[in-house]
Amino acid sequence: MFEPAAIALIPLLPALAGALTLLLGPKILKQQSHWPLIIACVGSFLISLLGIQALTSPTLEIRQIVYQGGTWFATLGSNPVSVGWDFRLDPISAMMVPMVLFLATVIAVFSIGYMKDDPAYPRYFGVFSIFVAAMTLLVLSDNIVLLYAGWEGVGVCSFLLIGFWFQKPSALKAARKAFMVTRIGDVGLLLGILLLWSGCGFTLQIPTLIEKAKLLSDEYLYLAGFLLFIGAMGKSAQFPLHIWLPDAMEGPTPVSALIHAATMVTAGVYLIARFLPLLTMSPDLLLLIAVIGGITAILAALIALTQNDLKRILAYSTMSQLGYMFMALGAGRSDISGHSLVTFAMVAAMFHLFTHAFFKALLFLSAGSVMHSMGHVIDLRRIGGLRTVLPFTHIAFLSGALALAGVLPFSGYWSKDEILVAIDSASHGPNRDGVYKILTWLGLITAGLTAFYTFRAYFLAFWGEVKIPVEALSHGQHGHENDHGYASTHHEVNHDPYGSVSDPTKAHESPWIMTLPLLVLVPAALGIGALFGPTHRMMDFLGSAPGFHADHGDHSASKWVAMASQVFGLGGIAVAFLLYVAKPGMAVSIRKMAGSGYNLSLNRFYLDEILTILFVRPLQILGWLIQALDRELWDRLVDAVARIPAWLGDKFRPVQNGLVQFYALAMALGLTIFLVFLAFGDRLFR
Amino acid sequence: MNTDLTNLAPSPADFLASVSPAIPEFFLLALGSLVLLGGTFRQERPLWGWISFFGLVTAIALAVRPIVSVPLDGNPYNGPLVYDGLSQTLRILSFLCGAGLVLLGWEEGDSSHVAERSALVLFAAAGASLCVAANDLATLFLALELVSIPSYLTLFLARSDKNGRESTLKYFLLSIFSSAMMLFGFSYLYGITGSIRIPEILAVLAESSLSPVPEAVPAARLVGLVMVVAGLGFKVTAVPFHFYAPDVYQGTSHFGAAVLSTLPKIAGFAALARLTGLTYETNGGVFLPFESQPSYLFWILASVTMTLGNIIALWQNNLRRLFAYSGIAHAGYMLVALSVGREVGATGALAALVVYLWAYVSMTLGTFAIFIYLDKKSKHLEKVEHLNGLAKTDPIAGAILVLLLLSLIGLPLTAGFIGKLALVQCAIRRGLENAITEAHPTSELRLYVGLAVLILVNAAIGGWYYLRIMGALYFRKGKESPASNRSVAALLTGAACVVVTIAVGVLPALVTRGIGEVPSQIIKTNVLVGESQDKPVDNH
Amino acid sequence: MELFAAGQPGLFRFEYFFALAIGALGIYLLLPSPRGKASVAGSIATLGSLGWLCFLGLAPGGFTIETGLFHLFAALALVGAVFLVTQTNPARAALSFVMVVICVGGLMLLLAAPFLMAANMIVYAGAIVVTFLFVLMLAQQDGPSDADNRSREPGLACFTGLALSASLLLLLQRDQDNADRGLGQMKALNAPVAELRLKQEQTLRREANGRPTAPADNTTFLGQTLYTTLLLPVELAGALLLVATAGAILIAQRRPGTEVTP
Amino acid sequence: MIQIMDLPPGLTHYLVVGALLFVLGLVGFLARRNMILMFLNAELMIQGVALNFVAFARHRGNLEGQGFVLFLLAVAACEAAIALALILVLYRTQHSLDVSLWQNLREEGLEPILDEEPLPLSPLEEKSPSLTVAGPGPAQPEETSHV
Repeated sequence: MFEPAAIALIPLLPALAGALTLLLGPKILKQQSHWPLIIACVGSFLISLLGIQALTSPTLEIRQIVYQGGTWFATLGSNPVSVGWDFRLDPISAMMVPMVLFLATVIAVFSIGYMKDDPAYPRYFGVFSIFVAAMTLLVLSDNIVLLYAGWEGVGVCSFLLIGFWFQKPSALKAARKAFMVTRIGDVGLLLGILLLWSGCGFTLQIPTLIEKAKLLSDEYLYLAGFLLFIGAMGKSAQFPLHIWLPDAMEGPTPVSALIHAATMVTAGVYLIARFLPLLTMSPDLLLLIAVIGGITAILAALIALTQNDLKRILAYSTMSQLGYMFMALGAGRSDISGHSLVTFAMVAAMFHLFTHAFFKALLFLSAGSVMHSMGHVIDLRRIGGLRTVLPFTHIAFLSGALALAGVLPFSGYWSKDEILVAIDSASHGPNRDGVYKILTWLGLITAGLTAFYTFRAYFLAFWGEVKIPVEALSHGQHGHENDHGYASTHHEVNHDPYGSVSDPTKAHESPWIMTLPLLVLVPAALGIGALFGPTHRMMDFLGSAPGFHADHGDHSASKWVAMASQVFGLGGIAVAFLLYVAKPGMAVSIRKMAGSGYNLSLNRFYLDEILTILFVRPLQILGWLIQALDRELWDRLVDAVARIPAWLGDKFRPVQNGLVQFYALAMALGLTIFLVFLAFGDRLFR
Repeated sequence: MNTDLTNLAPSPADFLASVSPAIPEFFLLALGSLVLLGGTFRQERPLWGWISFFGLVTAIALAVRPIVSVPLDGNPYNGPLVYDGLSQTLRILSFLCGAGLVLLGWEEGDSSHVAERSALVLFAAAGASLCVAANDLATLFLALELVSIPSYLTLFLARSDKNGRESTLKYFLLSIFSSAMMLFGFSYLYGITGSIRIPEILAVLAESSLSPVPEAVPAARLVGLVMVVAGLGFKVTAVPFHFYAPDVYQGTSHFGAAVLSTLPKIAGFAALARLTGLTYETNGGVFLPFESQPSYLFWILASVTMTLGNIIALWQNNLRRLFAYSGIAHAGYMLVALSVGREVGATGALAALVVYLWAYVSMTLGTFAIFIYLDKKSKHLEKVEHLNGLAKTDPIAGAILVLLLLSLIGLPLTAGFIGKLALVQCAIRRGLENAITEAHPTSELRLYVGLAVLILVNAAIGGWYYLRIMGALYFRKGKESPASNRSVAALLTGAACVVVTIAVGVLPALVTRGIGEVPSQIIKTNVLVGESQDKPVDNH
Repeated sequence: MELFAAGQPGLFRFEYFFALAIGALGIYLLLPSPRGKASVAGSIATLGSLGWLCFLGLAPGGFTIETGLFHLFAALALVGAVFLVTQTNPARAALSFVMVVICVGGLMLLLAAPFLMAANMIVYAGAIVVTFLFVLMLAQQDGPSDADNRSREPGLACFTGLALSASLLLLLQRDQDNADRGLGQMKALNAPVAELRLKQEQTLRREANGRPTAPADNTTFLGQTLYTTLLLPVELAGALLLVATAGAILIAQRRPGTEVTP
Repeated sequence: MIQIMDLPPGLTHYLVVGALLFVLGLVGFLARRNMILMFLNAELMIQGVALNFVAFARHRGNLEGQGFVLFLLAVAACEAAIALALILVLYRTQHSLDVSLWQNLREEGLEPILDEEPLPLSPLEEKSPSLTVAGPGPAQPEETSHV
């Protein structure tokens, strides 16, 4: 029998591990600081598996296990509010938690190798543990205030980890930017929470809230839901609030893998999915969510086309995929027959979240492995042909890329397919189906672009002639971070950008402690989609969440999009292959592949030219343009808005001129104004 | 109406019952006098420091577990002091704060005035604590002065250079100016209601505001209200009565700033809470001390104060000046509680105020404690840059400071978060409650939901400059200075403040216990208004 | 009680505002300024405004001794206050403060508070002002200094004063009007001496054997209040005096090595 | 005895005098630059308050207001003692009672506020009534605010 109190242990164990590591780390644990984290993660992981087992037991009537662990705080008064340490395990959280813990464990193991010799080793693992605690708290909490606590907690840990190499000014700037931008979202979230709370009879339990929210007026619901969505936008880097995510890549790569790909950024999706039954009551809001998701998906994909920084490509791809998930969530309305798509949309989004977490973590870790071996160089112009140098990493990256591109039997295909089906089904809804139609096509185009830029990165890094940057050799394989490592990463521009050698014998594959996690993730990234998707296991499991119902509705009318996405995806891969593999050694490689007497070389030549002129060049120009707009205009605009308070403050400073009597005058004037306002305000202002 | 003189004054038994819980304060006053006297004979750091510290510890113990308790027959609000939940929690806060300040004053400055410094903290802590419990205007006034006068002296002792003098002068002059304003307000409050006892004043005002004739409400009450708010606004640094704070903090030492930013604010907010009637459920449970104008006044004060404090803080480079503005911004948040108080029910707003006050005091005191500790180490800590690389050179102090900054930003599991959450929640509740009950809901709804948004926006702006400090802790290498004479006491105070911050953040019920509970049944105020007085008395 | 007797109730009578405005202008002119102060014009304006206010305050009910004394003390107090505000020579200003204190004492006497009159005069005129005169003697042996010939923002200060006094008077007038119409609490304020006082007088003015006590009942009552209702504040005032004394000594001590050269 | 209160100097008369004293003190506090005069002006404000209290006490027929005035006196004495000592110390530092000399603490980057307008050259100020033996002091331009 599963004791409900054990749920509370899931966040508690990593929290304790974090406290332990931070306290004892610098003096006692030192380079062994990873142990508490790993033990805690494994422990929590096992508990969560037990929880799932209990959750799926047939004796359970409602698929949820709730644990109420006492009051956190309570206020008094006419409408008392009491916030408790309430945890709930239901299918949605039961899917998220083991995923988070599994990835955290794998990434922690990877970090042992990656962060080796870092002077702040204990701090890294301490904050990492706290992050895991906060993330699981976020997912498991039963009331929205606790959820918010977890939400802010992951934000802080993200801040600390992005700025982990604080000696780099760019890292510090990125950390601050991430914190401030997501905080804008947090303001929205908190307000939304409070509005919901006060509108729904002052309850904080999420299911009760959703239940009671049905009585709210449309405007109220729209406002509250919109504020929640702003919170999700900030955390999940959706269109207007996305500017922090690319910069967040300043942090150590395992951090990017865990936080900025697999877990924290998906918190927004999780939040919206949780509240989806509530949000479906406002179709306008759903449309907004879908549109924002669509815009983000295509924008990020376009920008990713032009990037040369491997990690940034992955970051933009994360943004794009998150946009996908929001698109799916936005499709949770009724279709033409009045059949509600809520469950279908939620499952599609969460399923993609699930598969994406695995393959994106794998991609990031592979990128980390590349960086590790290449002396922290990830500029695609300076590396190349690594498939022989880093064989394991190559396999890992290829698996991740296949999954991300959505090639048929692999994970990404199944979940992306569901999303596209969901959107297309929504486009047969009662109204506004035009928008959803456009979104379906946006999704398809994005799928093609995704495949293209993923494989562009893959081909550039692993194919072609062998290029190894000098840093990889001068620093050797290990110890690149002993006391200086930060400099090598952020002053890349100071080196000759194309400075590289082509002696593959000098570079080595990463140590086993890093490749092992990669290889563990490979089957997960490739097969997990097929395991859950076509078998409807995901639908059965998630659909049984309270507030949802398993939906095996017939969506065969939308099956065409699955084929279409396959076409787009494979097309993207093919173009990337042609452009980045075939072209350089065109004659040799193509002939080798074709093998026949067919005059491929000429033919290929035309194809290449046509593709370049018709698609690739315009797309790349578009990508550059969007990126320029994004970085130069939007970024600056945000900066300018951020500068308004300071500007205002400067205007008020001269009053503080140092003269006592001036201060007294201001006091007396203030007093008089208040008096006049109170005494005659009703006559003056009405 | 009372015609009996003896009825006006509490009976001796009630008087004793009302005053007997104040034994800790009397003890502190006596101890303060002793230390002051003893300081003329010996000036030894450990001696007077320990005596004062243990005096405060004893006071806390006495406050938590009173040794004398005189049973109260009559009205608990009849005596000069009232000991309800609010007094209890805030007096413990004052004493704790005083204990921290004694530890900080321990090694601050030259050794020749250590006894005086400790004694002044004792007096000020007792004053703040009495202020929290004061039930009549005279006691309140004297208790406030008991905070102010030691503050002048502390400022004077804190630094003897030109800037120190200037800050003493500024604080002194503006303080007497503001207290003159406050007294003018007191005189009107007394005059309108005929009593200096706060519950009676409120009861009369409440009753008159229920009058069907709008003219029947004396207009002069507004003079009383505005003047009192102006005078107390000075103590709590509400804009536009805040101007002294940045200059004075900058000119004095870290210790002086720590004293100024804590005890007067506790006293000021407690006095405001009492005078606006947050603590008294008068009129048979109907909570109606004033009409809506005061809450709009506080609305304006709160919004202007928090915004101005935050936006000017963005420009500050001097640490104490920065924290002066930060204190102004936090005062703005706390004023929100006073603005929403009337509608939300006293206890909700009051609890929010108390939690935030605890949070604010522990965060600020802790921050200054770390500054004192570092100052002691490197002898030079004025600018934000001087904190550079602290995380590396002194990880413990750095960690404490980071935690305090997180609380100042208002992140969950810290007291700063709970306080802000409670305030925002109160504001929203007020807006919505009126939206349901009032005929013209929109303006109220907009006003108070707007206020909630403003708090959150301000918290975001505030995050910016706290993050700047956090950046300084990590950014670049600081100059490693030889650790000369570390002040362990200051470091311990900082750590204790972190503990309090987190304890309040995790279990705010610790400090809100008993708030809003009236010591006895509903109070029947012996009000001096009513028909009997409206009738002209024509005996002759 | 008819300070605002004439005119419509509830309306601000502009005479008062004009009188105050002229007074503010007068004080502005009288305040020290580098251009020299317009003493004659300022004095005329201030006195005129004062006279106007007194005239407006005169009741139609006729002139009694008390009215005369009230107007005398009030006018002298205000003149003294104006002197304090505008005198260039600080010593003279301090002396005019003594005049204010004495006149306020007179008003207190009219309000049946003889003990406070004495206390007020002793504390202010006898202690505070005299010690400050000493400081002035020590500090400014050469007479008024440069700073005394300048004022800080006189215009804004006078404007603030005008606005504040106008709104205070306006509010008082509003209450008075309402009271005259029989509305509101201020009626209670203007009520004749309350029953309580009668009772006090009846019970306390005689000894046990029925003989009247000494005429200083005000002091008796005050003492009784101080030792019943206000006992705690009295104790606190004691503590405060101790702190202040110690503090003054602390400040005045010349500490070695702390003097800063300007 | 009681009738007297029905005659003209009613409560409002006293309140007006109190308010005017208060406002005059406030104006003086704002305008005068001599620290001692500022303090005395603050005391003038308190005199207005005291008058209010006594007037209200009279009309309310209870003595709490009068008691309050006693505390006002006590606190005024405390503050006077401190003001005295403080002003002396400050005078020793700057050799002037001008409060505007103390404006060193202000927002960074702001210029100090100096007296630009020169004083008239003929200091025909009469000597103080009884305090000084020396003649009138010459104008001392070097004493203007030069922070």
